[in-house]
Amino acid sequence: MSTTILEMDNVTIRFGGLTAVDSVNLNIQEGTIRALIGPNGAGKSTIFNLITGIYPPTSGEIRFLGQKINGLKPHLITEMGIARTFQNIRLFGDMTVLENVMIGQHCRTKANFIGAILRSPGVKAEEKSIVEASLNALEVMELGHKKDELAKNLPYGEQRRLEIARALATNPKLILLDEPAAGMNPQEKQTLMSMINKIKSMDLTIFLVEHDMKFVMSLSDRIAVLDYGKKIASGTPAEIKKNPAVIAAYLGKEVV
Amino acid sequence: MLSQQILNGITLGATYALIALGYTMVYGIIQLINFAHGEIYMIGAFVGVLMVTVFQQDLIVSLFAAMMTCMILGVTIEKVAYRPLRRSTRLAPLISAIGVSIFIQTLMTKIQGPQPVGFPPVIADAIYKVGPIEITKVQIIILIVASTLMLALNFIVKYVKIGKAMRAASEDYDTAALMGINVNRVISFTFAIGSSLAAAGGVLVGIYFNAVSPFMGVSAGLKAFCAAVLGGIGSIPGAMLGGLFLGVAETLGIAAGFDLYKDAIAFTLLIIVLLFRPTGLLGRPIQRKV
Amino acid sequence: MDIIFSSFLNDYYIQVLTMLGIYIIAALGLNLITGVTGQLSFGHAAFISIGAYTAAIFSLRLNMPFGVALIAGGLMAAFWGILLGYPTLRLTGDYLGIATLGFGEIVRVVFLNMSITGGALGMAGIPRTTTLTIVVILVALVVWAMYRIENSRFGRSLIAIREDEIAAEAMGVNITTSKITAFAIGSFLAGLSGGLYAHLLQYLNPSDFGFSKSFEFLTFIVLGGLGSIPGVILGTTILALAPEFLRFIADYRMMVYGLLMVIMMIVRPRGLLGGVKLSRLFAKNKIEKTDSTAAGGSN
Amino acid sequence: MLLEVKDLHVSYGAIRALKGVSCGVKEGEIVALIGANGAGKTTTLRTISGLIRPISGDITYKGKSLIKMPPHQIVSQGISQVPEGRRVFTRMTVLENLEMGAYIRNDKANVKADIKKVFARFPRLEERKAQLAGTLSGGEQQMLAMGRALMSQPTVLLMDEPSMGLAPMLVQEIFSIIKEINQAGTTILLVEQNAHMALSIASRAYVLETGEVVLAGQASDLAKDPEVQKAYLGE
Amino acid sequence: GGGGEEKKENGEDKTPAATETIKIGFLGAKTGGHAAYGVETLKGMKMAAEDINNAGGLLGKKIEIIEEDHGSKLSEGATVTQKLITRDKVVAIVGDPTTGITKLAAPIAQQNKVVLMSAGAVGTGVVEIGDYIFRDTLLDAVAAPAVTKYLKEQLGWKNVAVITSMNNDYSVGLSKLFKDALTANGVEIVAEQSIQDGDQNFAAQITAIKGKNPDGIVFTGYYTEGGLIMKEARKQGMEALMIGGDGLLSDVFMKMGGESVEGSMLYAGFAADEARAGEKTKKFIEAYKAGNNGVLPDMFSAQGYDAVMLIADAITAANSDVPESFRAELAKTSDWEGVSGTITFQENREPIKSPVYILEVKDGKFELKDTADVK
Ligand SMILES: Nc1ncnc2c1ncn2[C@@H]1O[C@H](COP(=O)(O)OP(=O)(O)OP(=O)(O)O)[C@@H](O)[C@H]1O
Ligand SMILES: Nc1ncnc2c1ncn2[C@@H]1O[C@H](COP(=O)(O)OP(=O)(O)OP(=O)(O)O)[C@@H](O)[C@H]1O
Ligand SMILES: [Mg+2]
Ligand SMILES: [Mg+2]
Repeated sequence: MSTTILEMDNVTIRFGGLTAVDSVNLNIQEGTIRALIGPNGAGKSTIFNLITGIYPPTSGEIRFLGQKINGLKPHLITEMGIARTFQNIRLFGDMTVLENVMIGQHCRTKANFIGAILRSPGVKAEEKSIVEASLNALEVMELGHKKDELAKNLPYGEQRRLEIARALATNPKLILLDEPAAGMNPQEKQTLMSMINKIKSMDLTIFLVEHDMKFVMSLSDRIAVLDYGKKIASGTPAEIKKNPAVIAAYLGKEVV
Repeated sequence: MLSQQILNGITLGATYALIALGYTMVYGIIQLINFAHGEIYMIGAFVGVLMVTVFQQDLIVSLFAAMMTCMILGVTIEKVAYRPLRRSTRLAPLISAIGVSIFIQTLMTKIQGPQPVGFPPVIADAIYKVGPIEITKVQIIILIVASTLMLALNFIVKYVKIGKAMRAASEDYDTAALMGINVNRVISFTFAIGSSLAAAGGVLVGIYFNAVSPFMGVSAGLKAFCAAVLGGIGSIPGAMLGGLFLGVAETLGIAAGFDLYKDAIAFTLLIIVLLFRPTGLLGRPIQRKV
Repeated sequence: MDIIFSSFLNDYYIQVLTMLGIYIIAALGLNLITGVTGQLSFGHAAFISIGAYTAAIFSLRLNMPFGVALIAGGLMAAFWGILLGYPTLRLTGDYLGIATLGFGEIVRVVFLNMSITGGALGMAGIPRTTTLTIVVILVALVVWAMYRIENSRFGRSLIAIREDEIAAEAMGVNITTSKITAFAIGSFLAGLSGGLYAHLLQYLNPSDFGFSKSFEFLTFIVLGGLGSIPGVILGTTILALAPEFLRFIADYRMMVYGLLMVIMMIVRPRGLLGGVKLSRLFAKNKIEKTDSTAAGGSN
Repeated sequence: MLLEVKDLHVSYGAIRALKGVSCGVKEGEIVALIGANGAGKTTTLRTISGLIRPISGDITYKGKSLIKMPPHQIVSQGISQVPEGRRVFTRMTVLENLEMGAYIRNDKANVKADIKKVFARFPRLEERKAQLAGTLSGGEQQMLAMGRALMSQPTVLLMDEPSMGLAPMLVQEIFSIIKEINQAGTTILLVEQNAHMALSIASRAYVLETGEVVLAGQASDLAKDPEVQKAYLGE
Repeated sequence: GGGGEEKKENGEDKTPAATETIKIGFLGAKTGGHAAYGVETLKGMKMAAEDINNAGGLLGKKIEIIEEDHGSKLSEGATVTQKLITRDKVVAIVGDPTTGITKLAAPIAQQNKVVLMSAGAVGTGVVEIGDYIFRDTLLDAVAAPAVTKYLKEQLGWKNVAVITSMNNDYSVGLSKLFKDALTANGVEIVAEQSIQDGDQNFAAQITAIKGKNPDGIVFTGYYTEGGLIMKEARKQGMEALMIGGDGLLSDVFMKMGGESVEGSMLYAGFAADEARAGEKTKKFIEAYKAGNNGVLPDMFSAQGYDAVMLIADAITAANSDVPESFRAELAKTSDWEGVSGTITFQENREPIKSPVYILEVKDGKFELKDTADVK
């Protein structure tokens, strides 16, 4: 029995009169790939925003490795070991690919501006370790050869992969991927899938939102389904595929 | 005395509001703090003086002429100094605007000398007593002209199609164009309206304070801009509210004995308001959706 | 070293160059706040004035040595930078700009009404201890420090904040601390520059530190190229010297200066050296050629 | 050809995005434009709409050149676009976004009726009609972008990846809507990553690679082409 | 490194005698907020130079005015001073019309041993800077007490309102002098208000003063604001008169105030009063009017004129245009007749100008109301 890495306990958020996430309970086991699917506007991205501290929940509790994290600032949550990518790509456009990833190492290092100016041997060593860790993350996502390009000049698919590399550089235990395959062609999706499997094998837990069912079904260990903010189903890919409520609300006649 | 001071404040505030509207409209559409706006207001005031003294015209004609001149001026400035920078960084047109402002101000100093010029009396002095308040004819006219212009503007922006086009263009030029909006025309229109309101403000202020000077745009522009932000920059009712609020607060501040800190009053208020409402009194809160 | 300078420069040039160096220090401070971290500041002159008055009081009223006075000026400016920064740095974009503009005006009015600074009469009799040598050394030091910051963990976090605040925070950057630190360093440099200014001019007056001076510095860095150290130096040099070089056109001087700003901006919308990084120049890499219309990221 | 692109060359600074693209749409057709990331599909559509000026080449609509026309005039000729990345007006409400779509129209009553139709197609939008578009979910924004384009009653509709980010059921829905509006008389030029679906509803298709058309033909033929299958259908 | 304090020898020839003309520098603003004063000062200076040159020049050389604009900026004020001295090699500088920039320029002139004659600075701490520093203005420290006495004894004012322009060092200084004098003479200050140069709206201040009903308003700022303040006062139905310093002395005062400034008083060391002017002054007024569309000169142009003339006379007396020599002659100036009055430099180089003229606005013109002698 593996440990529970993330628990959502009756989490609700309202925007004005709209309940975007409605009393959701969710547990994710360490070392697995968990997918979250559901119709557009179901509240998937909002759940990511809740977990990473962008929104505080209206009620409920979110625990990471047994520790309550709701109410904490995003950077503290990242420091505890949760990293994410964004549905709308949010890279640091005018920084190079390598620099983007180096930001991921920020919370694992500590040199301040005085260190920056004086550059003691300790700081130099730390800087070297940042570069090394970042290059490693880039290698995982097969972007090493692009390290000196400006992020904004990368093609779309590579930008998505860079987002993942950047998240990996924070040395997370749990990584949240919001539609990582959107806008990619079948070939690129294939590569991405193998990369995600590689990440899983690095002892990371993955929480995934994606609309490409082929992608989701072949990657995930378990899937949760959201509709109008409520969790309507949860189970293995095989169970979800057959669940009539899910078919009605989400899958439609396309049976994958 | 208090009600008298409030009236003084409202009159002052109404002129701030007229200038603030131009700031807010231009900001609303191209996110530019149009630093040349204060100079347009100054030019408007001078055109008013010119019309009254040299061409011997009455208030209405002078006001109209000033508004027209500044309309053309504003549109030209946009075309020459801002349009080429429309797709560059946010600060580029700001610097260009500062350049335009320095240019116009020194040009005016050169043409007409650094001395202020008196505004000839176009409205006979008359004082009316309403209860404890004394209101002058000039004040009445300022309040009437300013509120008429503001109502008209509000109507245009709210109910006429171009108002909506302005909002769309302010978000995304390309997509606005894909809706069939002539973005250049909409922006020119915005400058035209904003500049003519500033000109009206210039003439009214000239009459109210009896003087115009090449440097009058600097502090008035700053205050008006402050008013626009106070009200929530981009919001038209906000600019009006901000102008009035600032005018009254400043006047009452002086009356309450904080005259030494008069200029600081406006800004202290502004900072306090921003701390509690980070997008101004009537500004829409920024939505954080990722 | 002053002897060396004065062997080939007359006093006028020394005066102009010393002033230029003082401006560069302040401009580099603003560049860290606005160019690198992306936080609009329209109140830089206020921090310069705080530094100038503090340093002047230290040397004139407290008889402290020049070095102590300079550092005191810098620290006092940094202190106010932090005090202002805490509440206001959560404001975004132009709203932050306006808050700093307001702060600048408030500071000016306060100096105008303070007795220790001589109020509107100004403060005279400050010893002239600023020399070109001192300024040159300080400029070199500041450039060196800025260059090191640019290529550090701290510097990267600032650029990340500029590029995308939400993403930076999600990647573990404590944006409040980083912004405040940048603000404090920027203000410190403004204060330092103010102290030098006071001990060059020997006379201070609050009206000298109005908002137009703040915008002057903003112009220096935008025209030079936001975020680029060589750009900031070049922009400051051109614009600070322009009024002197343009003296030959006498009465049309400021008019031409205004036009120059418009034209330079239109010709080089990203600034003269926009996108040029000192580290890349040193690394002898080719200059990045990116289209000015390209947006950051691709959201 | 109703809309024809001839030997179009476009570049972004030093980057050459289109190197002589020629394609066209006949009246009443659905034509698909497929290709890998960065092939130049979006660039082609944006150039047709007048948002980008080509270096050379011509675009004609009903025999008339569009090259020198500003974008807003091209729209009033009857050519609308669902832009890539949704591009809704984030600070306007859902309803206002739809009204913006009808900006060039002057028939108020019919506009109202058309808004009703859009709501009928996308009930989600009706539920959210007073919400600021910027706070909609990704998929909701995509629906809005689609509805907005329909509001201008275009003769030719250019669509740039309309299915991106949509839930599976909605993807099917979107394609059937595209077919429907085509049958109602609108000519369609469709750019899609989902080549599978695109080829299934299109009559003809072009395959773009690094700024050039490398394949063209009947959609059903291309769907069977092994090269296409391997690269774009993931089979 | 205190190198900045040493006088530098650049290997360049600094003796002015080598030049063909005698150069006098103008330090002032032609643009920016102080432009009005600078431009007038410069006009006066140029007229003086023309008069001297038409009369055959000085020591056989012509006088040349080197004009530089500092745009009302302190930092440029310093560079301009430095430039005039180092590059243009002027023997004397006239300016700045404001006390602030004069205080900034004076140490530079002193260090470089160039005569600096301010044609407008009236604040304290100017001539103390060094023995090359002069000014030809009527000092407020002298005039204010004399005038206070006058308003108490002749006008019978018992309580007054004092208005100060807070960003104007001249006004702040003068207000202090007035307040001291008023208190010393037992006149009550019932209201104190402040404004700023460049303000145009004084409604709040006047409303506040009106409530206190003073016998008169003492305003220590400049003419533009003065005129507008009175306009506002009359608009609000106040009847009190204004009295102020020479900062009010300009046609602009009437242009701004119109009817409202009728009866307002001011003191001055110069009055463009053609009727009573001496021969020299009359000629100056005529010449000025001829060149300026009939507008009357103000104190800045008159003092600018006198400054150049004072320097010229000192050069003639010393028979040398080397500042070291004619500086001493300048310091000896006694009962010198200028267009702006009679000037004597005291031991400490502070000028005594006599008499203090009290002018009054009558029918839109300044008219001499009275004089007060100064010892
Ligand atoms: N800041 C906000 N203000 C108001 N409503 C919001 C806000 N954020 C999200 N919503 C609403 O909450 C709902 C959930 O949005 P969310 O982005 O989580 O959907 P999603 O499941 O990620 O959808 P998609 O698959 O389309 O991305 C949507 O209906 C959206 O309109
Ligand atoms: N604004 C821009 N500046 C510079 N280069 C650009 C710009 N927009 C597109 N490009 C480049 O032009 C080429 C064509 O891009 P385009 O967006 O047309 O491709 P696409 O086929 O639509 O790709 P996708 O499937 O990713 O949407 C690409 O190499 C891209 O990097
Ligand atoms: Mg989502
Ligand atoms: Mg595309």
